Amino acid sequence: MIIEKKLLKQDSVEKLFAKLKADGRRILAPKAQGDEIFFEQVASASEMAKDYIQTTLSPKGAVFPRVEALFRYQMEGKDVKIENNSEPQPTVIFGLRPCDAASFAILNSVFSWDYQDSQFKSRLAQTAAITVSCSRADEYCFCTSVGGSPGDTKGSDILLTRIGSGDYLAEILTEKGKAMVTLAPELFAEAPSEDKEKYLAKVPVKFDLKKLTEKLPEAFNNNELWMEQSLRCLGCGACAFVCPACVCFDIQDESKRESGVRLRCWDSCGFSLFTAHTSGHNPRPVQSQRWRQRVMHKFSYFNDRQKYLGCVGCGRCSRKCPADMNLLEHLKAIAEAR
Amino acid sequence: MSEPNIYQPFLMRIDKITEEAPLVKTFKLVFVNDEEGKKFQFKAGQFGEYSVFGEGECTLCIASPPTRPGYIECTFRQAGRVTGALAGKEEGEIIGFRGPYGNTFPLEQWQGKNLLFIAGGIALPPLRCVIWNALDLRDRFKEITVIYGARSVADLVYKQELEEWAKRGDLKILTTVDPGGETPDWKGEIGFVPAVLEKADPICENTVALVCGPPIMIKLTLPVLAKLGFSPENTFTTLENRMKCGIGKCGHCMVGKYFVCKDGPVFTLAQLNQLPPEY
Amino acid sequence: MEELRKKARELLTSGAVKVIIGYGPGSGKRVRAVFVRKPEQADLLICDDRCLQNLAVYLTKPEVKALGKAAVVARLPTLRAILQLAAENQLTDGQVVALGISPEGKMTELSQFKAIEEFLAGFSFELSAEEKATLEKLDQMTPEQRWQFWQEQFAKCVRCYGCRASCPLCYCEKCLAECNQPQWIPAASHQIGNLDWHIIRAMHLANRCVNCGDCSRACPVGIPLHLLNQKLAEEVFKQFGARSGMKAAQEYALCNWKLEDRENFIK
Amino acid sequence: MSEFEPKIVAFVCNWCTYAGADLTGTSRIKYASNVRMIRLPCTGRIDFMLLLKAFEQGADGIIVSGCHPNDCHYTAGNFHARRRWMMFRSLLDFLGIDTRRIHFAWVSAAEGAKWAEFVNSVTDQVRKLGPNEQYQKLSQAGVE
Amino acid sequence: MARIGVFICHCGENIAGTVDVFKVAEAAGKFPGVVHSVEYKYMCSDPGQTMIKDAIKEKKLTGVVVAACSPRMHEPTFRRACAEAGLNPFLCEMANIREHCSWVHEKGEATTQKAIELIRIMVEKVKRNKPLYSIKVPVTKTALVLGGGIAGIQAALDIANAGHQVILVERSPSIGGHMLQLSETFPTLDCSQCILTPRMVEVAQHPKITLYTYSELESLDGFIGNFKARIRRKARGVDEKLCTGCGVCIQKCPQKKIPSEFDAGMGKRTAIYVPCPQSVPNQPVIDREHCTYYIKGKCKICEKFCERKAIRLDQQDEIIEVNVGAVVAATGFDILHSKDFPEYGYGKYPDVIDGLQFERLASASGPTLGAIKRPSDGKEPETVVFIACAGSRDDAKGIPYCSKICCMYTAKHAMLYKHKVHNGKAYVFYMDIRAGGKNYEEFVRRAIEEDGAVYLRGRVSRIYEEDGKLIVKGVDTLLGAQPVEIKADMVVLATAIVANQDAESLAQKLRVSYDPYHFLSEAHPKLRPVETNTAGIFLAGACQAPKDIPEAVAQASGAAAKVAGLFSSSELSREPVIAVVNRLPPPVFSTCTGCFLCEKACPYQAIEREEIKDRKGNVIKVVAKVNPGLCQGCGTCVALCRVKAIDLQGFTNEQVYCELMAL
Repeated sequence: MIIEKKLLKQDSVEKLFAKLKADGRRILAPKAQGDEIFFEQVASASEMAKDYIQTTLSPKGAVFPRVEALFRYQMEGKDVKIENNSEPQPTVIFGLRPCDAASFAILNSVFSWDYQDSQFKSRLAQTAAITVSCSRADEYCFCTSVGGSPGDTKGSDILLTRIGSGDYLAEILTEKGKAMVTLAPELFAEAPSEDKEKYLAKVPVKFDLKKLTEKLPEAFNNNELWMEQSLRCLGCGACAFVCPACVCFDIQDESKRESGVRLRCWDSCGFSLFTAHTSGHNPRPVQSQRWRQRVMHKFSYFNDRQKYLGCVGCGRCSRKCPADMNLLEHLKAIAEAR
Repeated sequence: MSEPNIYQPFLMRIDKITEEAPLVKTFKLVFVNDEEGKKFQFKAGQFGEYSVFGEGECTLCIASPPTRPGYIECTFRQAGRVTGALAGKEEGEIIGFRGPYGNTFPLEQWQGKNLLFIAGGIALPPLRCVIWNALDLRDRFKEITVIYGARSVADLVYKQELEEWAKRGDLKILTTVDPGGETPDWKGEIGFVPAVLEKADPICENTVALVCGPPIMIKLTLPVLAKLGFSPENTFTTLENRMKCGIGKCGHCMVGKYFVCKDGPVFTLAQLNQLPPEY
Repeated sequence: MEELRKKARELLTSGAVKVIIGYGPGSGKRVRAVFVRKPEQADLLICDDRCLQNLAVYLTKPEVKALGKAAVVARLPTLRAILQLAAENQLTDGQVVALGISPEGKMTELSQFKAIEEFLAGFSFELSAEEKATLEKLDQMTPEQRWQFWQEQFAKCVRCYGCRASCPLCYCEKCLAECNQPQWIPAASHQIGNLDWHIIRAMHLANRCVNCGDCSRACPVGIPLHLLNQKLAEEVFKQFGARSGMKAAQEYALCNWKLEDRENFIK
Repeated sequence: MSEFEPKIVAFVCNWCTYAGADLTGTSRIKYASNVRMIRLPCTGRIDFMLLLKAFEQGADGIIVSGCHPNDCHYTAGNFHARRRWMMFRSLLDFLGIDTRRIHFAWVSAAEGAKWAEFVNSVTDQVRKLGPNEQYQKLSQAGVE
Repeated sequence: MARIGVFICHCGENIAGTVDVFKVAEAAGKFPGVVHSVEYKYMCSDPGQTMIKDAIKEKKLTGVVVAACSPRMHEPTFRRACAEAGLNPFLCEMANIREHCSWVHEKGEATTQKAIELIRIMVEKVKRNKPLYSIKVPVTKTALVLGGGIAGIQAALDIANAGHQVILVERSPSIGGHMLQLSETFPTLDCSQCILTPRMVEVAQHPKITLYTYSELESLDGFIGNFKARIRRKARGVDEKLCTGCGVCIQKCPQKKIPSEFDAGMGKRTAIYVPCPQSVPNQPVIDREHCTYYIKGKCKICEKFCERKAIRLDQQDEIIEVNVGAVVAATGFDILHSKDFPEYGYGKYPDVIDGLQFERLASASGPTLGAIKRPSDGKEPETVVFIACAGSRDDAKGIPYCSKICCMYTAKHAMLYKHKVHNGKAYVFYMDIRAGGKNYEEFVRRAIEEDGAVYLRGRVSRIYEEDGKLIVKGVDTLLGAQPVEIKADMVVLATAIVANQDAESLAQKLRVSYDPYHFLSEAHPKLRPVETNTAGIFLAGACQAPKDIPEAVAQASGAAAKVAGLFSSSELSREPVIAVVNRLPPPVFSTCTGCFLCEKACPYQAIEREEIKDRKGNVIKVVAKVNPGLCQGCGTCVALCRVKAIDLQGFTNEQVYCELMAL
């Protein structure tokens, strides 16, 4: 559903940033900190990291911050005054990958499947994604196995693909994207008649998704499988926190004397106490069950309930796992099991 | 933001506090904002997120029946950070409440049926809601039987209501305490709930059974019910998984693909048998 | 490496141990922890300079414990971790066989704590020149610069607790971070929460950290957490002459004292 | 313009410093009223986390005081504390936290005058340092 | 359910004069959880306490904060009042707005504000207080008395006569202490030894008293009711069971020129010796430092002559362990030594002596058999100068305090001298005469008026020798600071009373506090003068402060009464401020991870290991457990515990945390 195709000169990015900022938007773009790359607010395009396959953290924090106030309150004598957050600032995420862009729909499916999470929705509504398609991939990437691709347009407002000249082929995909173009029409030139495909990374399909989703419900009871896969799992939350589609959260109060805030914080189903009752009873007492929950949730439950897969194949979880839990490898094993 | 904040609780004033048992209290809560109170509706079996500002939220069922509008009640045992803070609250103080959440007991479908309630310890509150609901609409149901047990006489909750129910002629009530938990003047049964149930031998025809209690009690009661002829479809219970959001988002309460907070907390035994053992 | 595989086969065949915790092939060029339970799988084992993870972390995991007596491929920090765990009552002598790997890659079977102690006695545990230089660089900054440095680092922290999970000495069943009565450490990964968490973790590891560096390697956002632990380890050594994990009956410097301990900071 | 008045939190042991501060009172020796005292049985009980929390609660300065070496009512609590503070201070310093805001002292039950002098000197020093901006800036940072 | 009552005391003007108590009461009434906030003139008074009790009942209070003086002063008072009203006493806390606020700050807004905040802190604490119940511990009904001077003797006899076992430990070979050295005692001039020795014999013969002389306390562990003392019995070299005290060994000992400690150096003794003929026990010890056998490896004359074969030259020190329930420290005093008086030539001129030496000269059993002879040449001194306050009340000597007994004994000395040397001249230099005691002033007047001692008010600046005379230079301030010079034959210094050299190390062994001069500290200067801050350890005599005999005896009897009170029941209630390791339902059992670092840190060895077993008896885990009898509640383990599985009742993590949150 491409509205139009344009050419964005590489040196126009800086100008585009200026226009976006002038429009009152904050720009989040990949910025290097040591060996790691984070989406951070940038003042200039020159601050951006030059070359990367994937950022360390996904851009989900823009719509689902790792710590956000649900509301603030003030005790006045015995009365309580509640104050909701103000409207979030319009934000442009620049330089995210197509897999990341695809994750917004997954997050949205959770936050609006039944009860409508207004805070998430307004953050999402205020966020525009200028995605840059992938020219490189590594062995952890498997977007093509889960319905995505290095040049996929899902979830992006504008998709940029760097072509031979170093300039970007810009696909304006949504009204939001169009609105950004309207801010600086002069920067968007006529698109050349180039096929973006040849500039995209090649990501082979690694497993049969259909087979996997079919086999998973049955695999649930295969304790040995989960145990074998997860013996080395250390039970940290790194995979969940770098994941663009993980949405589990915790609600925490913090207060200082009479005033306080109710916070929503990222949580991970891999933590041993994620399901623990106050009584000490824990429905998922061992790590293999928590690993199973992670896999089942993403590839079976999500599918069933939200009609989305809970994974975009970005590979971050496997790249960052301190114990080298390779999700792709384990999915393959399940999909190919007889 | 155009839509309301689903995490923003109603402000509730603690109207009355009843000490039920050691560390167990019941709060009667009224809406600070009358308008909200008038609009508020719920059904038996539903729960809410109760919050102490500065400490956090905890999940508790609504223990009062929907037939008595204008207030809600919750009964809790002081255990963690939030229930501990709740216990420190005074009449007149304000706490937060979000809800009602979750599914309900299908009371409409139970018209003309016998109701058998089986509860243990601190798990009576969800059933108490249904019991009062049924009593308030007494003519819709046939026989109502309550079997309730606790470790000791002191641990029984709703002591006054138990007496009140015992005095009513329109329901049969059996209260029991574990052997050794009786007091000298204890007039109820002595023994574990499954045994009392078996002895009571309720009829299973046209009867639904509602069971709530500690895991061990449930585990031992279900076979007795089966023996008595209750089908899994007619046996109901509630699950109490750890919850944070209560509205099917945070992921904490998942049992298999189900959210206890959305698809539960009320399940039939038939449904439970289909669930993975993650509760 | 052949030596190691041979020993592993031997141990498994004889039934001396039920599982060898070692390094095996991982994703791409990585290696990962493997749990070899059959003699014929012993060829999976790898031992080269990619093998850095402190495998002692698995010795306190219930699932791994359930596999039976283990032999663990152990570089020096792993050996120290074993002794430190022993000192903290988490391992008993004879419960684990260490397949000690010297920095040159030579393997020695160490089945008693005493043997590990003697083995370790042959090495120096001073920080390398490079490590010292890094610490010094930070020490030479002004406090404001150091504050800036660490605040930038901690701002990245998402509280995945990878540092904790990968640490062989973080074996507490319910970490203080999960205690909420009172909530000493805010659960949220905001600046205060992160600062608290990293200060408290560093304090808890003072004179316990075995300098394996796994916390930093595990950190998905690249915080050099090991520097905090190294700093305190150096301080403990300087002040009290103690190094962690050198003896199975190790004394813990912070539950010990000497009359002449330094107190020039006390009025 | 009124001068900045720092908030000082003092963690003291029950047997020496608390009693010493009582003696300051009985001797009617005046000192700065900025200090709020938290009484604990022994310096050994003073968890380093308490100090962190005090800063988070807006303390501009912290005092930790107990019995002189060998005077501990519980024999060795102050010795344990001394080692703990040594490590804690060095960690805070390494993190760039201003250790000039944390002061340690031994004040015995007989040193009422020393307590007054110590409180005054800490208050003066912290007043010169100004508000604890490091921590003030942290508050709410990272919450969206 | 928090229903806190706040009670603010005016303490007359002590608090209300500086703090706006009305404003404080109003502010406190608004704190969350506070349902009652009042102020009153004197909360500790009967009507004040009644107010608290009434409010507890009427308002159904669940916690009480009394904002008044230091909890060290009145916490027990208010806790008792709460208990009487049916509230667990540990639900009462005090906010110290007097010692820590009104007395130390100027009147003003900031001070009132501080009082409000101090109360808020305690309100937040008390909300988290839990009812606590006293801990019962068994009591070993044996007392350990340290020191066999008059105070120790009195305490031992009183306790023993009350029917309890006593172990009396004396460092020197005989009991009796300094009193045994005295010639006569003021103000009655009765013979010291005559009144003391019967008591000493009574001690030796008492069936309930075990006497260990020539012994010292090595260490003390445990706690009230349950101490374990290790006592070093120094090698006497003599088998006490065999020795009859015949004294042949002493007569035969070739070493005869050793200065006698008992005679304060005025007389000599042998290497095997008893301090004095009245010694109890009357059994000699061998002074190994001076004994020929130990110096040269041969001699053994004593062994040869001892008919009972009681000499044990190879005897070693022996450490015995005893279990006791209470300890009375009656270790006495020392006097300031010669090196401290260069200006008086003390130590340089043999005729400048101290008070104790004069006592020995004057004593009928002393080296001169009671004749006053000066040490240098044995001549009877014609002029004697007595200098009071030699060191006492002298900042330059580091002794600002008054030694209390010198005025009296100096008068006694002057009197004794005049009684023995009728035409002698006695001059007394003094600063003030402090004779506050029954018949004391009269005694001093007698010395001046009847016995003609010349009292000169002023200090002596210097003493030097000239032509065989001691020239005493001083001033008489009553004559307008006129210089005075006296040619004396002997000078007696009333040297200051100081704590024993090892008083500090003793205090550390006993874990009791001590003052800057190393006198042991009482728990309260007025109301608990015989107790120490360490429960079960009591004080008697001059180890606490300079005292005369009747005071020492009185305090000893007081300490004995306290011990007898403690021993009056076989169980003792202790404050429940102790550490506890949490226990939770399965599958957690306890958050303790069993690292046992706490075990090593505990100064009382109160941490034990508990195995948690499943139904089949398999050990699931090993966790820490606190022995409530041993724990003293320091909380070092709590600070050390990483997971906070261990907590200190009364000062729990939650309480302290919430105190901080109230800042």
